[in-house]
Amino acid sequence: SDDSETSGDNDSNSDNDSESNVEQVLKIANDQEPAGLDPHTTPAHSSVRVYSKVYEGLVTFDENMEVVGQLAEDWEQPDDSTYIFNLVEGVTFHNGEEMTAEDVLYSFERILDEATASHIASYFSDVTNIEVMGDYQIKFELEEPNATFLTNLTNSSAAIVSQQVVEENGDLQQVAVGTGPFVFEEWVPDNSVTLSKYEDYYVEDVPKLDRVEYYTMKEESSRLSAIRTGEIDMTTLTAKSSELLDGEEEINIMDYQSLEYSYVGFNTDKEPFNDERVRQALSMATDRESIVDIVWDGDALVSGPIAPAMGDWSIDVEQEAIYQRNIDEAKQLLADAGYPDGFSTVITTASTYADMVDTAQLLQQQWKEIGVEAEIEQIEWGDYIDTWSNTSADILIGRNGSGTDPDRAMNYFFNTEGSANVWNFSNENYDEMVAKGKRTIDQAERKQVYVEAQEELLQLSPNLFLVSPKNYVAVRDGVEGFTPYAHNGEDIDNVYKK
Amino acid sequence: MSTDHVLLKVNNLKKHFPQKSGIFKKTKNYVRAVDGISFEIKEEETFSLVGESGCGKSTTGRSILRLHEPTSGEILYDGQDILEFSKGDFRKLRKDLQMIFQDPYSSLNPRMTVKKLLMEPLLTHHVCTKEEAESRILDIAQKVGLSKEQINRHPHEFSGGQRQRIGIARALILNPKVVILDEAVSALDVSIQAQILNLLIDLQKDLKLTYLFISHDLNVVRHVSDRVGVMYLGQMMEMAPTDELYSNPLHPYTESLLSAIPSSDPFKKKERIILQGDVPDPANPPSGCPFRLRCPHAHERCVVENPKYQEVKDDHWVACHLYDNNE
Amino acid sequence: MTTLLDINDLSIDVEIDKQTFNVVNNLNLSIKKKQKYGIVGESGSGKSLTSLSILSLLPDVLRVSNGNIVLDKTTDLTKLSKKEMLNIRGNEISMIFQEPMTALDPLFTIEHQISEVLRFHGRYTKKQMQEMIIDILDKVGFAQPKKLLKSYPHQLSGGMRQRVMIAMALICKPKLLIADEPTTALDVTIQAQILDLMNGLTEDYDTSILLITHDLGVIAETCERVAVMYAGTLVEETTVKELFRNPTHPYSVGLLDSVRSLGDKSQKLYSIPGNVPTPTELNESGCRFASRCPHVMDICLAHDPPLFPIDEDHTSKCWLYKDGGEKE
Amino acid sequence: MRKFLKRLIHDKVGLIGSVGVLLVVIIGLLAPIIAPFSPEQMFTEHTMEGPSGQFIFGTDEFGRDIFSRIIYGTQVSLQVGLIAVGIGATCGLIFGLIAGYFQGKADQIIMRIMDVFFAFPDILLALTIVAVLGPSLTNTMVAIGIVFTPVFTRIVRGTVISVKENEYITNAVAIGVSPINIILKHITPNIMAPFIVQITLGLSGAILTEAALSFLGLGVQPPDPSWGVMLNSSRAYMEFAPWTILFPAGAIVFTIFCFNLFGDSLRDLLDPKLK
Amino acid sequence: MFTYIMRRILMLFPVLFGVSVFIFVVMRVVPGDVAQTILGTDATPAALEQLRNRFGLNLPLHEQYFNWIGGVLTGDFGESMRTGKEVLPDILNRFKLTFELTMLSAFISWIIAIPLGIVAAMKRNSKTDFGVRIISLLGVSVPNFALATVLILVLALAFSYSTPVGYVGFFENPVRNLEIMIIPAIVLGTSMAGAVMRMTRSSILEILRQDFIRTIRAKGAKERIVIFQHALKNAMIPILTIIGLQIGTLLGGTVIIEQIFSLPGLGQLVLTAITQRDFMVVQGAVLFIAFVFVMINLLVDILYSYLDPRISYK
Ligand SMILES: Nc1ncnc2c1ncn2[C@@H]1O[C@H](COP(=O)(O)OP(=O)(O)OP(=O)(O)O)[C@@H](O)[C@H]1O
Ligand SMILES: Nc1ncnc2c1ncn2[C@@H]1O[C@H](COP(=O)(O)OP(=O)(O)OP(=O)(O)O)[C@@H](O)[C@H]1O
Ligand SMILES: [Mg+2]
Ligand SMILES: [Mg+2]
Repeated sequence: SDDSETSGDNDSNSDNDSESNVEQVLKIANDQEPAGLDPHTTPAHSSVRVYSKVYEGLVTFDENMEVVGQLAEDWEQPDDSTYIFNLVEGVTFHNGEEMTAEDVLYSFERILDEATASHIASYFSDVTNIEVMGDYQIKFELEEPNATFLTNLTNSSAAIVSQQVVEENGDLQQVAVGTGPFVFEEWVPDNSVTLSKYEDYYVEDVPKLDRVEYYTMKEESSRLSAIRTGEIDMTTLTAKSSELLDGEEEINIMDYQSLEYSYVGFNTDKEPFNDERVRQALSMATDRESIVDIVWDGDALVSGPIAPAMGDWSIDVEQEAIYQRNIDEAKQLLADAGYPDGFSTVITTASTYADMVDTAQLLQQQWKEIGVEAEIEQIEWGDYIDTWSNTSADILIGRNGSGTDPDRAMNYFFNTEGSANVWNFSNENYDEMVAKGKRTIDQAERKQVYVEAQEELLQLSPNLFLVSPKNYVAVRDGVEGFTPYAHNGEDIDNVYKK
Repeated sequence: MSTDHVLLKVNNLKKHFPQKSGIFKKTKNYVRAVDGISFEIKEEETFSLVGESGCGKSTTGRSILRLHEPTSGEILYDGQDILEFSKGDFRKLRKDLQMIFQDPYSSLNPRMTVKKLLMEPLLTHHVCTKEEAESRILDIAQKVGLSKEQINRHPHEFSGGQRQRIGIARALILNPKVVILDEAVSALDVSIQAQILNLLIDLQKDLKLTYLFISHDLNVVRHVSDRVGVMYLGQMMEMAPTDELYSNPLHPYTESLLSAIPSSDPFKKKERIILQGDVPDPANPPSGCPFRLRCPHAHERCVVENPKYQEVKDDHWVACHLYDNNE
Repeated sequence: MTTLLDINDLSIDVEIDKQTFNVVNNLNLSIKKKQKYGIVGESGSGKSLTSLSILSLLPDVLRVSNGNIVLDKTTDLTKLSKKEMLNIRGNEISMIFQEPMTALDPLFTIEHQISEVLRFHGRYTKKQMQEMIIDILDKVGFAQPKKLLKSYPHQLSGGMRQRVMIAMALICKPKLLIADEPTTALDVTIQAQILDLMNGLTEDYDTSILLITHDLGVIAETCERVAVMYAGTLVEETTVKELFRNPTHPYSVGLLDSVRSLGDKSQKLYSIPGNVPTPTELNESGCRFASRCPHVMDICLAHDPPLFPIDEDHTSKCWLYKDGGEKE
Repeated sequence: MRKFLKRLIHDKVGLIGSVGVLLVVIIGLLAPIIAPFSPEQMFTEHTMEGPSGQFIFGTDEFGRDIFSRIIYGTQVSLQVGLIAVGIGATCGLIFGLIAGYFQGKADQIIMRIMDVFFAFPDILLALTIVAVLGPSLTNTMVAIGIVFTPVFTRIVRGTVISVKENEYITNAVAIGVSPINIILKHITPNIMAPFIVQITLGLSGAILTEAALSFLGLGVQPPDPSWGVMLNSSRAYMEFAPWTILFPAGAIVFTIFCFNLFGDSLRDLLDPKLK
Repeated sequence: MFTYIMRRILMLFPVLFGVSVFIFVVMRVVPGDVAQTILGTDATPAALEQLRNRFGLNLPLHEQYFNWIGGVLTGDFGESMRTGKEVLPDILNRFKLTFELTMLSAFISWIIAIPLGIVAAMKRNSKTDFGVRIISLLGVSVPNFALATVLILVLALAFSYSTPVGYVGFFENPVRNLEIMIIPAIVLGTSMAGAVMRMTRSSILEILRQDFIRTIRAKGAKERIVIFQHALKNAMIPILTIIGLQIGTLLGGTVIIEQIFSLPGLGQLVLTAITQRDFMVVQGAVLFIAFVFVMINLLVDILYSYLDPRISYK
């Protein structure tokens, strides 16, 4: 079978084996099926991982999470709220057509068009004008200075698409024609997506692979067995499964801290959660370490609203008083708030994710100690999303991506007007802080704003921020050049097989 | 034995079962199970219906009790047409019209004790209080020869003959006037059959019952009945007082029927008329006389014309072209 | 006349819930060539079991516990291997059953079912078989046998099916035809037809008949010799005429009385009191009829009587005839 | 009844089944007495420990005693089974009696509706119902109950039609017993045999369906210790903590096996044709 | 016969109409909003409204229903709200897999179950019979997802084998296709086999008690002929009934197995569509499955009449 061949190759002629001998085909197993391929309307990670290989944006992050150019060679800022991008010349879409400033303009018009119903339209809602200044030059004008603009542009959904392709196909759900290193070949629903090398890619020697095959394998045990037998080369795994593979010689486990964190969200309009003392009490009744140990097998970091993987932006929450488990004080807070005997409530969570269900079960036990009797209600994903957006649950357990700019984590989720503030949370002081953060261009100053905002947020506790897990990728021997980063866990541009 | 009062009169009774087919349940054809028969039964008389399997004897009996709704015709009980009654009203009348069934095994609910089985008719018709019921049950049980201990048992603990006694008790406990016995002894062994027949005859005398006795056993029929009707393919072929019928059968069918009875005497080998062929399907009866396909005397007229059912002698009725001239 | 089949001391036991009961006890009878032999008795007296045991067709729970069944004075049927028995069935001895409605496989054509007998017992070409089948169907009185070949059992009436059964039973010209209540389920006129047919055909084929029935009239019309069975035992054995003229065993007497009294309206019907005991109710020792016998004596309760000869052609299993001959 | 028990005991297979069923029921009833711990109690020092003297079936990822959870799970599973089958059987009985006894229009309407449900694949039907009602112990039971209704209706209707053929029903009509009493006193007791058999088989079906729904995340809600939930949540640990899956799976297989054995031999015993 | 089939097909309509109304109503009652699930947490209300309008979700219910069912009647099952793909081709494509899986499992179950059932019936109450009964009961007692998971693990650890990834259709590459399908089919087949085995055993026993079997024996038939020609053919009718039911149930019941073995079948399609509230796909697929289910019942009925001359449809 396949696997004995590959492993045999590896053992016998390890170093002098040239690349040409090995089929440059990478097989990756994923736990979710892409929901669609339109970068402008499909936020699902399972889709992003595919279309981000096919499409590119104006700018991107480098390894250090610094914004660097991608389709934009460079950019200049005549003033704080104007950006002029100079595009790379000679870039072609996979259909052969050249990519120009007109395409950039079209892409952003499409994003901002209400008819598109793009999920990232709000990222660029403060763009007042876009102007093509030449075939390879384009200008963006903003309402006011916005520190997040460039970061927002790095989002995979801010992809440059071809007007012609959109018009030919109506939408981009089933097709993908971009400027990226890989060409979309085929999507067999619920089974696989195949990409192939774009021979005319404008960066030399990229990509190294001839073909990438993504397989949807929802069952962890199937992925596990497939990576063991060499049916696939790479897959994401849970912490628990990655432990199982530790001993396997031909499999390397790579991990990286994710940008996600788990949280407990409260409907802050509703009793008893409209009293911040209650929320604080619950925070103090929560043993985050044991969540790390039991739910994530020890491989997670206690997190605030900005995940630790965001580096300097995040504060060290471990020392915060409100993160220290203190049953007595929690009880005292409850008593102050008028619940000396605790109360009963319902924790809602999504049945789709085991870690959420597990977290709920732990919290249920932990909160019992301060007299809070919680029932768990698991709902299925479609229902969950609905519950989330309608704030129809009192307590919701979930996971958030803290994004790549602190503005998302702070402003978007908790500003009174924030589009993802489903918690009915409102605090004027806090709103001012995050507004300031968005406007402040100076990095050091901006950081200080967010440190204060985070501390404020922890005190207000509209959510209890729990832990930020690690992500794991299992890779078989022979796959070279793969390094996952928090902001780009699946970069395969430079991957090849040996 | 019988009085002259006509207790039950059946006039031109027809029962056609629709033969439904297909899923739209369109009625394609009718089984003419009973196709226009008339007879009357006098009080305290035993009238028997004989004939081959499928000729419509049971259907006649069941139609009288409205266990099937007849297609047309009249059924007069004591002068009133019972088909005019509403279902609910007729249920009350059922007290007077009872039935004893052929199969002593399947006609008693296996999950009820004898006592419950006997109690049910009393309670249904509210004829007496519970205490009275007890004594009536004991009374009837004793009449049919069941002991006091036995009435707390379930039917499966009894032999066939005993079960038939339970069935009889159940039918008679309401003091009915007319009892329809549909093959009431056919399923029993000869000597048990004799016990039951004796019982039935005794009870008839005691309780002044009127019997409609349905059977294909001509020996038994001869023994119990006052008058006999011979049916063939849903029609009455011949009707006469018992002795007249057995000694002087007029219809060729009756003749062959009687000759086919195995005689229980090896010394008297009688001449037998062996009929050819089988009873036709009542869904597709032959034209003309229903018997013509098997009749040794069939002629052209029989093909085209169904013979009239007429009284050829005193109280001797027959439907056959052979007797057309005997006006 | 030479003997065709000898049943010697046949006993059959049944096992119910791990307990063994005797259902046929020390039965002896012998059928001569070309003879028409009848067995009568009430329901449950063991008639069917006796006939089934001849061809080893007893259901699993039942087995022959004693005695043997000898065909042609040479072959002990109870000792035959399964394979040898297959050769006897349908070939040397064939059998027809009470219920014509259920005795044929509903899924196969009449031709197939009759031709099976030929295929099991000989080598014929298709054409030969078809000819033979048409021939026998013609003999059993079908006007258009060719049309019948492709019909299925459900398209035939009870009488027709029974005739098919007879055709099937006779097609291999067996030495013995066992007919277990062949007409009980049929109407009188059809019964007359079938009995007539059996009588005629077996004569043509030199086949002996073992006719089982509970109807004394049928015996009287068809058979030469008769055995009366009661609760698994043979109680009287003689010629048919002798039985009717001079029944000796109180059970036979009772049986005849109840049949004959049917004719007489003025009198009460005669009936033997009580019921045939079920195998579980049988008392071990003593005469099985004792509980219902009008002449019961002490000895009857204590000891089971043997078959006493009444005269050379007549035996009776009753203590009354301990000394042979006349009733006391 | 005594005879029946005697025969049941004679049938070895049936005996095993009945003893097993009895055992499961007793365990369910006495769960609080038998189980050494509360099913929700977490021994955080003892997560994922193999079977030991203290935790005879080992512990799960939260350090809960698997033995206690299985014992309490018996309660949950039996409850799901009984109530789900109760719903299905009751609806099926009512519909089936009406359809079978009155035939005609009522029959047509009821059976067409049942056809609609029948044409719905079981799991999908349960799935949609749970999706509508939201997953919870009660809703799971309701969903499975609805899924089972057509099967019960069909069985009851079929049996009613064949029981109706019996002369004792005609006998009762001839005596003048009203339709209601005929249904209640004559028909219902006589359709019980296949009905009860279907109930025992339905019980095992319900437990399996619950497990399947749990697999899809829609069954009983944690921390309620249903076997399906336990089985599903521990599939990930099968390799390094096999006890977490082995024992719940064993409990399911054992229970369903016993119910099936029991139902099977009940069917043999209650079917007069097989005597 | 032809008219019978035509009439039966006409009879499909009330049932399918019922199914269509039921699933339509259910999908509207389910909490959860397709627009929200598609756009996720970052969507603006305007975008949501836009999407709802596009799918016609703001129309009155009856209009939505008639638009949909009108399309269905002309063969247009609408488009997936999620992917914009046409629903019917997608269903048909998935159905190929599910149907193949179903038939393969059914086939596996028959070759196990029917011979074993016969043997058990022939040796009633023997050790063999006992063994077969136990095995068949175990077969129905093991949840098939548990069996599947165990099988995957055991194959991977003990035999370094896992089913190949990447589904290919049977006609593209039969060998690879079978390699992919065989393990899931075995899992489903074993769980089906139990019921078929029991049914085979009990109906053969039932048939062997019938009078006509005695007649056949009395003709001198070898046991082989009694069992295989006569008993088995007669027993086929109840066996066929249960097989028909099983195939029908499997068509919608392979969800779990499809998910575990990553097979792009109909079950996965529906499951995903349910969780994503992709109404059009759920409605279309459920209606389609119901249609196939009813057709299979029809097929079974027609097969009856081939097997049994007493059953004739006119
Ligand atoms: N409920 C019914 N539906 C349709 N046809 C029926 C029904 N009951 C009886 N028949 C048909 O009516 C005809 C007469 O039947 P019936 O039972 O009255 O005959 P019978 O003389 O009592 O026969 P048997 O001696 O066999 O009892 C038969 O052809 C029978 O098939
Ligand atoms: N399969 C069986 N299992 C147990 N007992 C049986 C079985 N078959 C017959 N018997 C018993 O054996 C006895 C004789 O039965 P058999 O069938 O020979 O009677 P029969 O004389 O043919 O009666 P019938 O006239 O009713 O056919 C009966 O008491 C019956 O209960
Ligand atoms: Mg009748
Ligand atoms: Mg018999």
